[in-house]
Amino acid sequence: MTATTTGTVLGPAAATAPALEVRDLHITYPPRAGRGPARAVDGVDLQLGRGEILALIGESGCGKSTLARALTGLVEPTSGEVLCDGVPLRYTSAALKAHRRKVQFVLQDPGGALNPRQNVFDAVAEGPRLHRMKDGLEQRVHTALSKAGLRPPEQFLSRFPHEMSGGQQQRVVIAGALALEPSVIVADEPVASLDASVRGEILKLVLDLRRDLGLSSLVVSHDLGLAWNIADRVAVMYLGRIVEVGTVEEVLLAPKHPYTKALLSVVSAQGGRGGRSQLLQGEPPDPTDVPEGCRFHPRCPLWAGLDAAGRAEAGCDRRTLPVLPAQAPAGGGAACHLASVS
Amino acid sequence: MADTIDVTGAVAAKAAGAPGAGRRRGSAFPRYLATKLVAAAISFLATLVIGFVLFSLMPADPVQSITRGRPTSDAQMAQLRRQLGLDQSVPERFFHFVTDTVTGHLGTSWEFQQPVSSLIGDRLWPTLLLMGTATVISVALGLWLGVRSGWRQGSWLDRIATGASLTLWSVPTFWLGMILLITFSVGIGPLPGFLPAGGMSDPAITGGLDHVLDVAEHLVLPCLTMVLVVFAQYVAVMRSSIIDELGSPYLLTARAKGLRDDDVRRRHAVPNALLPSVTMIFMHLGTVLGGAITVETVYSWPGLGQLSYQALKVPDLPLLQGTFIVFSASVILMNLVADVIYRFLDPRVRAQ
Amino acid sequence: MLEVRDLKVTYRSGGRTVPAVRGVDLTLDAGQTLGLAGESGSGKSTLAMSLLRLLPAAAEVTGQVLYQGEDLLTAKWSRMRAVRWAEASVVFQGAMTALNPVHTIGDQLVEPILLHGRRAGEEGGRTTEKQARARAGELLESVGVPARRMRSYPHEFSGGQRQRIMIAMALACRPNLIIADEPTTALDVMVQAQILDLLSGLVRDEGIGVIMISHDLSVLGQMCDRLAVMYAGELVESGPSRQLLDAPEHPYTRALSRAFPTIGDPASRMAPAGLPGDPPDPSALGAGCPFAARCPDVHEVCDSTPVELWPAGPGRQSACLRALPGFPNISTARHEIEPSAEGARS
Amino acid sequence: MTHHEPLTQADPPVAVLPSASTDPAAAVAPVAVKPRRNGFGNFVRSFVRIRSGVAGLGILVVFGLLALCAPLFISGNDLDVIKVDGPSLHSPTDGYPLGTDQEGRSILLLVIWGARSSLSIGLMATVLTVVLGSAVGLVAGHYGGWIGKALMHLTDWFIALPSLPLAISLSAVIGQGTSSITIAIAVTSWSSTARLVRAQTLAVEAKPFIERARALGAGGPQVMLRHVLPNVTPLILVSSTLTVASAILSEATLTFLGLGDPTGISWGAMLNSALSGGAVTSGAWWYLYPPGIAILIVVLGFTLTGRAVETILNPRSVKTR
Amino acid sequence: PGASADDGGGTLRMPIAGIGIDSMNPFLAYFAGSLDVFAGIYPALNTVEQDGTAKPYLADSWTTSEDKLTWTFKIHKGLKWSDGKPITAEDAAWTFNLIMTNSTAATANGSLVANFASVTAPDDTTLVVRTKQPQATMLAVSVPASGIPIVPKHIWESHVTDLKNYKNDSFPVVGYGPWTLTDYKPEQYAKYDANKDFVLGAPKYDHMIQQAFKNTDAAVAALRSGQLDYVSGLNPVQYKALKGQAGIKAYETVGNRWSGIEVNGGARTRDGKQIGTGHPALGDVKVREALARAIDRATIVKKVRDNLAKVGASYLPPSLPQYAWEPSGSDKFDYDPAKANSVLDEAGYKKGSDGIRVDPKSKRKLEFRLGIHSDDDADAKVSTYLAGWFKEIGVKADIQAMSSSKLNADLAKGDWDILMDSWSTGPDPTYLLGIQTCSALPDSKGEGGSTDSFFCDKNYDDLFLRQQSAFDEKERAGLLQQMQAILYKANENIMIYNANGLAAYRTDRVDGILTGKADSTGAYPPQPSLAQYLNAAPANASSSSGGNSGTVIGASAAAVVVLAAGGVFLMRRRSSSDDRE
Ligand SMILES: Nc1ncnc2c1ncn2[C@@H]1O[C@H](COP(=O)(O)OP(=O)(O)OP(=O)(O)O)[C@@H](O)[C@H]1O
Ligand SMILES: Nc1ncnc2c1ncn2[C@@H]1O[C@H](COP(=O)(O)OP(=O)(O)OP(=O)(O)O)[C@@H](O)[C@H]1O
Ligand SMILES: [Mg+2]
Ligand SMILES: [Mg+2]
Repeated sequence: MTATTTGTVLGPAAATAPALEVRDLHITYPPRAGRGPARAVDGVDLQLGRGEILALIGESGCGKSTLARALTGLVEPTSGEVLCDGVPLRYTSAALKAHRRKVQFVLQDPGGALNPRQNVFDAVAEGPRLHRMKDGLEQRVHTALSKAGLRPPEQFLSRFPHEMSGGQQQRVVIAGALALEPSVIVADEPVASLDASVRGEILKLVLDLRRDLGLSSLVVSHDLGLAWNIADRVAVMYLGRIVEVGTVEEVLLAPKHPYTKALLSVVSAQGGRGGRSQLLQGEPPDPTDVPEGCRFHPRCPLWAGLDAAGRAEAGCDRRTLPVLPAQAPAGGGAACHLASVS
Repeated sequence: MADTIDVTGAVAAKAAGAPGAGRRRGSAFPRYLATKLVAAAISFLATLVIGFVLFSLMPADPVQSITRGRPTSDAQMAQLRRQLGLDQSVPERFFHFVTDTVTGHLGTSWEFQQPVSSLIGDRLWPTLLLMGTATVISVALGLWLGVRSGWRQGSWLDRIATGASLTLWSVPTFWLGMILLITFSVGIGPLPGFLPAGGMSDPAITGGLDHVLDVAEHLVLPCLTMVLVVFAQYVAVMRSSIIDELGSPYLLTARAKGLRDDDVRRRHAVPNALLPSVTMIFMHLGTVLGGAITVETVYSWPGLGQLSYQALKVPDLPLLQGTFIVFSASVILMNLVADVIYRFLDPRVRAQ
Repeated sequence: MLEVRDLKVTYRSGGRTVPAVRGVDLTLDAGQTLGLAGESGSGKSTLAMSLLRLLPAAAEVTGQVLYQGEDLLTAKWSRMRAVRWAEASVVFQGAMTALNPVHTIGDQLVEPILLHGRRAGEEGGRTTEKQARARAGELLESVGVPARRMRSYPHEFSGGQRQRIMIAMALACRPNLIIADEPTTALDVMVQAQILDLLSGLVRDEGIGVIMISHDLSVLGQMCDRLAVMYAGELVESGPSRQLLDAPEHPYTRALSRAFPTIGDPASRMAPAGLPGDPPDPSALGAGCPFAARCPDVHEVCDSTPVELWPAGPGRQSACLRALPGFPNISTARHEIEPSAEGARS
Repeated sequence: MTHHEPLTQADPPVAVLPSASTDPAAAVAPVAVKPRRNGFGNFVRSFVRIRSGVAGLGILVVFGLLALCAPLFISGNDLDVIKVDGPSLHSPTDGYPLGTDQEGRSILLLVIWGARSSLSIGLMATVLTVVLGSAVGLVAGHYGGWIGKALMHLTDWFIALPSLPLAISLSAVIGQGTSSITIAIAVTSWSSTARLVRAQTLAVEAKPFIERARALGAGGPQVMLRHVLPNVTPLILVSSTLTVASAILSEATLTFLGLGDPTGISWGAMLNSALSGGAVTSGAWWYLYPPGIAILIVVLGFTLTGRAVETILNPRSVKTR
Repeated sequence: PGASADDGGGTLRMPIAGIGIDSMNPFLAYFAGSLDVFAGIYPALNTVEQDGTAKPYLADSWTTSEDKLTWTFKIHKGLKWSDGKPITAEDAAWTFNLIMTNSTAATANGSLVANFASVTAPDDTTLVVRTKQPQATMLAVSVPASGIPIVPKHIWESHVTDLKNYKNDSFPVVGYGPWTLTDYKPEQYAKYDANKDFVLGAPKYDHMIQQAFKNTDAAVAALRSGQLDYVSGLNPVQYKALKGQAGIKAYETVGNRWSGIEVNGGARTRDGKQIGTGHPALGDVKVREALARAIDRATIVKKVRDNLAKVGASYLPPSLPQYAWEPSGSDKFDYDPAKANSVLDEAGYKKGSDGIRVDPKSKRKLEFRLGIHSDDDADAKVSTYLAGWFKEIGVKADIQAMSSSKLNADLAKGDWDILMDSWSTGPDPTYLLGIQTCSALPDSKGEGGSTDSFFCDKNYDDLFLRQQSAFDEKERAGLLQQMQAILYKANENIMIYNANGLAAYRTDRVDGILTGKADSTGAYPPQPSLAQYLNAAPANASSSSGGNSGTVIGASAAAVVVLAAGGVFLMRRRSSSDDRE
């Protein structure tokens, strides 16, 4: 059982409030042809501290992108709230606009994220223009481009997306976000579509931005190695919930949740250096059909290893788990009935 | 997720209008059919509204049209007006119009003084014969050429087929008809014409096989005209469908399996390319129907197209309205058929 | 079993030529697994597809592909078709699209079995439809898909299942060689691991030779005996996988292997490893080492001297001058390259 | 269902490059020396390579110039029935290279003059069609909800309506003449443009750059104007080229059926009077061929041009009509 | 396909007349095609000769009572319907009575019996018609084609209740005439067998086939290729083209139609209320005179009709020579633009800066709508000439093409200035003259009426009444001529030309077609059928047979098969030799 120290801070002063926070967030997509509603995010508490880099890890379809979109106000939660500097986000267009100045979003596919008919200057200047920051627009664009590592900026201003490599495109996207001088960057799989050799450079940029500008970042990924490379803390997501959260060292070196463990075993086996990978059985989960009790139990190796009596006692298939609190206790928190058992 | 995007996209497009209820399995086909039927019925109703607005509310006084050139007394005119329901209010007239149409009463032709439905009934068969033959031939020819030329883009066959179909598409149907008529029926220079100049049969020839042959002979020119103009569309549709399929990885798989090129095309590319083509083919039937008007006019083919042309000349509004409704209804029907066929052809939609 | 000699592939499109593979030599013994790594556009797929002459007509292929001594590039098409699938089959990158959406997977499995029936039937008689179906069922079961699902269509399966069906299909005619082009790229880590597990089990049991392509060195490392790394259409390094991963000779291989950090390795904590610069454009390559532009240890001669694969230890080769024993030891590179600033180069 | 690849994928993945430079700097940073791709220049270069497209454009230029300059070399007297004095329905002779019609007017001049009305009706109808179709398509694509749904159903329904009977009925009801033909053509053809634009709008709206724009703070209108419209416009242009082709054909057909301006001079009207005047019987081929061939050539010109432009913008799919 | 000349007398093949057959029901149909059919298969009381005199048909003779109100017809004895039942006076009486009492039956020919008080058949051979007023036109009431066809009572009795929907399509149709209708397919053909016992002489063919051709060009092509023996209704170009061709005789017949313009001289109701939107200046007879003088009719005859027409003047067409009238001397409104201009100048219509005259009273420009029938290409052509000439006299004509229904609706409401129009007439001109009487104006509510140009003139109406009971042909002709003079002077109906009928036949197939000349000796146009049916005979020349459908089809099929086989072979070869991908 997880410890239940709640880290809820009541009426925090803006300065001490986390840069970004979600409370009991639920997002359900309306049903689509032949399917029920998809509970993409199904109860998440999460905080992103100032200057912190948080990695959100999970397999495809677990709701990472949805959560990231909710943080930038692109998706309206079904219930729960998103707080920025301790202030709940309202979904009026003015409030959203203001929110998006502070919290910027970087998408997975930089090629697609740039309008093929806009050159670099227009792409980067788009944000400031939308927010009517007309003064010194060129200077602002130049600065943003330099900060994103496109130096000298003049060289790139008139290029179109297809005239640049994937890494450069991603830098343009990041520059576009930086041009608004945000305090938080939410990056959805920023390197997934980039070549392996370019990946490191972009990750370095994230670190540099924190060092130079104090930016907080939430980086979404399916890659545990990325977390190890740059993150302070990791949150592991499974089927709409955070199942384990903690510092990188806590989670990646001493995982508590069987899901995290399985993931780690697979990754280290692939590196060709670790032991046997512990394969999970079954198909990736389906948010339109969330299992009773612990949502991981149908694939859980611990549960599979239990005999009938053990199962009855553990009750993973009946007992609903509480939402994992945003502020995990020291040593990290895991949402598992059996975490202590293992 | 990514793998299902195109599939669900296609499904969503096809099943648009079918609100996805929470149900997951069960009576999929009847429900699909029902939604399609409802949609078709709504389309038909909309067509009726258009038909009514167009024809029943126009300013010209039908009574004047009917009686022009015929000695008519004022009493007769008043009675006509009553018969035509012109003394009723607009909603009343619309209600009667809808109920009449649905029960197969399309009014009385001003020109022919006969029920429109029986006029249309008389001319349905010749049109069906012409359109059916022309469609079958042009679909077969068009698809065959389309597959061949799409499969080998840039080959001589492709260039000829594309060039010919583009050129023929650019030809006004009626003009092509006139040219063919001159060439094969009137004769040019020393070459005598040898095909009939018009009509559907030679009334002097009666009985069984002779009659069939005679009708076939009369069918040659109108049918040829239709085919020449229409097959281009099928070539284009099929060609681009095939080209769309060309890059598909499953074709590479088929090749890697050691299949001959012909088999890759026949067994793998064509069935996939047919899917979009089927819908297009049925959608093009509307255009083909339109072509019937000019072709039948040029060749005096006693069908619906010619009937609309006659109605247009007067204009005989009830008759024009009747042919319009019949044309539209048949297109709506064809689209319904297309939806159903599509469903049987495409397993992705079928499973829906 | 398979020997590739000086293979060159050039794409021609609209007056432009793209040299996608620029002279590659490879050998593969029966039952051996070879991993082919390299980033996007380096010519991996082109190389693989050229082995079975599956490239589009726009590709011009020269060199030799000797399969059991027979040059496939000059073989008759009928012979080529006989080799395909029966001798060498392919598992494609996207199983979602590599299966024909309008045929049941049963039909698709049965198709090559019937086609190459004479071989599969062993006794020399043609395989009957029934036998083929039975074999297809077995194959499906062996990859963990219930045989009763033969009548299902591809879209009714999940991505992982489809990839497994693709693998079953590749095994259908008991080939000697399987070419697997990024068989797991689009899949989740967990599913990816399942597939790799399955694949390595099957080929090991049947003694099938495998060429496996990936951009992820660590995935290949788990699966393959030998690795070969491609850069801009050329092999830059090859050797036994463990050695290659642990002690890469070529700076590109080094960068590639560091791009996938080992969790728990303090060296990579808060220090993502990158390689400045952009992947090369194959249609605009100069005379020298194609990697020179991004190389952290570049030497003057690298810009002008074509670099060949040099032996670099037992069973290893590397296309770096520095791998040469007699290479002059120059301490400073020509350019001082500012980290993380690819734009600064020009 | 027409499947249109989104235009953004149409851009070639690798930019057209000059041959490898010997300049070492070029080898070091190939990307940096790429000339700034001049979108239009590039377009022209690709267009020139498509021979059929060039031929098509050539045809259009020739006919366009002829139509525009016609008043310079054709005076009213040449076409005024009470002024001309040529022989009636005469085969080509000196002075009348294509012969004369029944009133003794030169067929050549009539065909040239006819280009004016055929082209202008075709273009007018296209403008109407494109404006109407694009507006409906954009709105239907951008706004989901019932507005979008309703517009979509309306569009699909219109597509299904047989166009010639509808056009005939329309012009029979609103009366003969040029403007009613124009309206009839627009009313019957806007729907395919709308469907195309709608599909394209949906495709563009699904692109990540739309989401990025929204994340940067853009609202609906800004997204529409800055991102959707520019990306849909090329397609609208292509489709309008093809629309002109079919509009000219429709014009000819409707006029031939007697729905046009019976006293006007257009190709369809010429064919109408050729047929009703008995040109077919009397073997007056010079009255029958020129207008028909003119229609053919101009329609072909528009089609070829449209297809060429489409091939460049979207090499994967050559559009079907 | 050629005429099946094997079975004796052969087959006469012609197109269905006019634009076709609207109905086979003689009470409803009024298309020329239908009337033509009825002329062949239903009898009439009498026929009319080419010179306009009445001749016997069913009735051998007729007498009139003193008071001119009672007509007694003696019906020929011993005639039998095609089903063998005798034809009696009762059949005729029943037919007339049905039309008089049943509004549906009156659809086509109601007006012909409007003046009838009663029709009785005291015995099988006597028919007595009593009229309300003396009726000089009695011998035009039941004539072939333009009059009332008499139907067999025993067949039609049972269809009275459903007359509107009765298609009369059980073949052979019971009737009497030179032909018996044996088959009919709408829009395709009508087939007949000859009645060898026909009272006026048996047809010389055994069979007749009328085929539907929607455009004359197709019919002409069929004539040329030998599928047809006879075609009428040609246009000048077709006529010219056939004229020089060997084996074909093209000929003109005298015109029975006027083409011209109607001018709205002031639309009003019967009680004199002004209606509509007509231009006030057109109420001025001077303006109308100027218009009449501005039209160069001879040029139109030459250019539009290729001289195959008569320059128009009188209201009645030249096919009625007995009523002919021509303007003479100073009364003649000849083409004279100068005179027209001076007439307008004198009347105070000054030219504005744009060259268009202005009406001094209403201050409106002389800018007139010129309505034309959109389906009539002659209208379109003539109107462009008119517009040109009107411009010369400072009058602007705005050509508006309209469908007939719109045109007619506008006409009835008086919403027009100038309209192009065209009327034809049968042997009796009463109806044509009647639409110019005051009683044809709409009623006080602006409804009803059959007026053609809102013409209304007291003297004209008097003359119209008098001619109706003028039993003396000479006297009646004089009255009709006076009426035409009144119409001519008013210039509300300006005649432009009377087109000649144009027809052609194959001399190698047919003989004895009445061709005549384009004057009063020509065949009487509205009634060609009966005369032609009876006169036409197979030509002696061996009837050449146009291609044989069997061989043509066989040959084409063979060609297709060979081509397909060749194609398949080529494909096969190609695919086996070049199977790379
Ligand atoms: N617009 C939508 N409508 C309906 N369902 C959606 C929508 N977007 C996402 N989903 C569903 O919600 C679930 C979570 O999606 P999300 O994109 O957040 O996953 P993810 O973790 O980012 O996956 P990936 O790694 O594939 O990007 C998925 O099952 C998906 O099918
Ligand atoms: N059909 C083609 N026509 C022209 N160029 C092509 C074609 N196919 C591939 N290329 C080019 O050849 C080069 C090698 O492509 P290839 O697909 O072999 O790379 P890859 O290593 O498999 O990349 P990825 O990891 O993205 O699959 C690339 O630059 C690509 O742009
Ligand atoms: Mg995602
Ligand atoms: Mg590849």
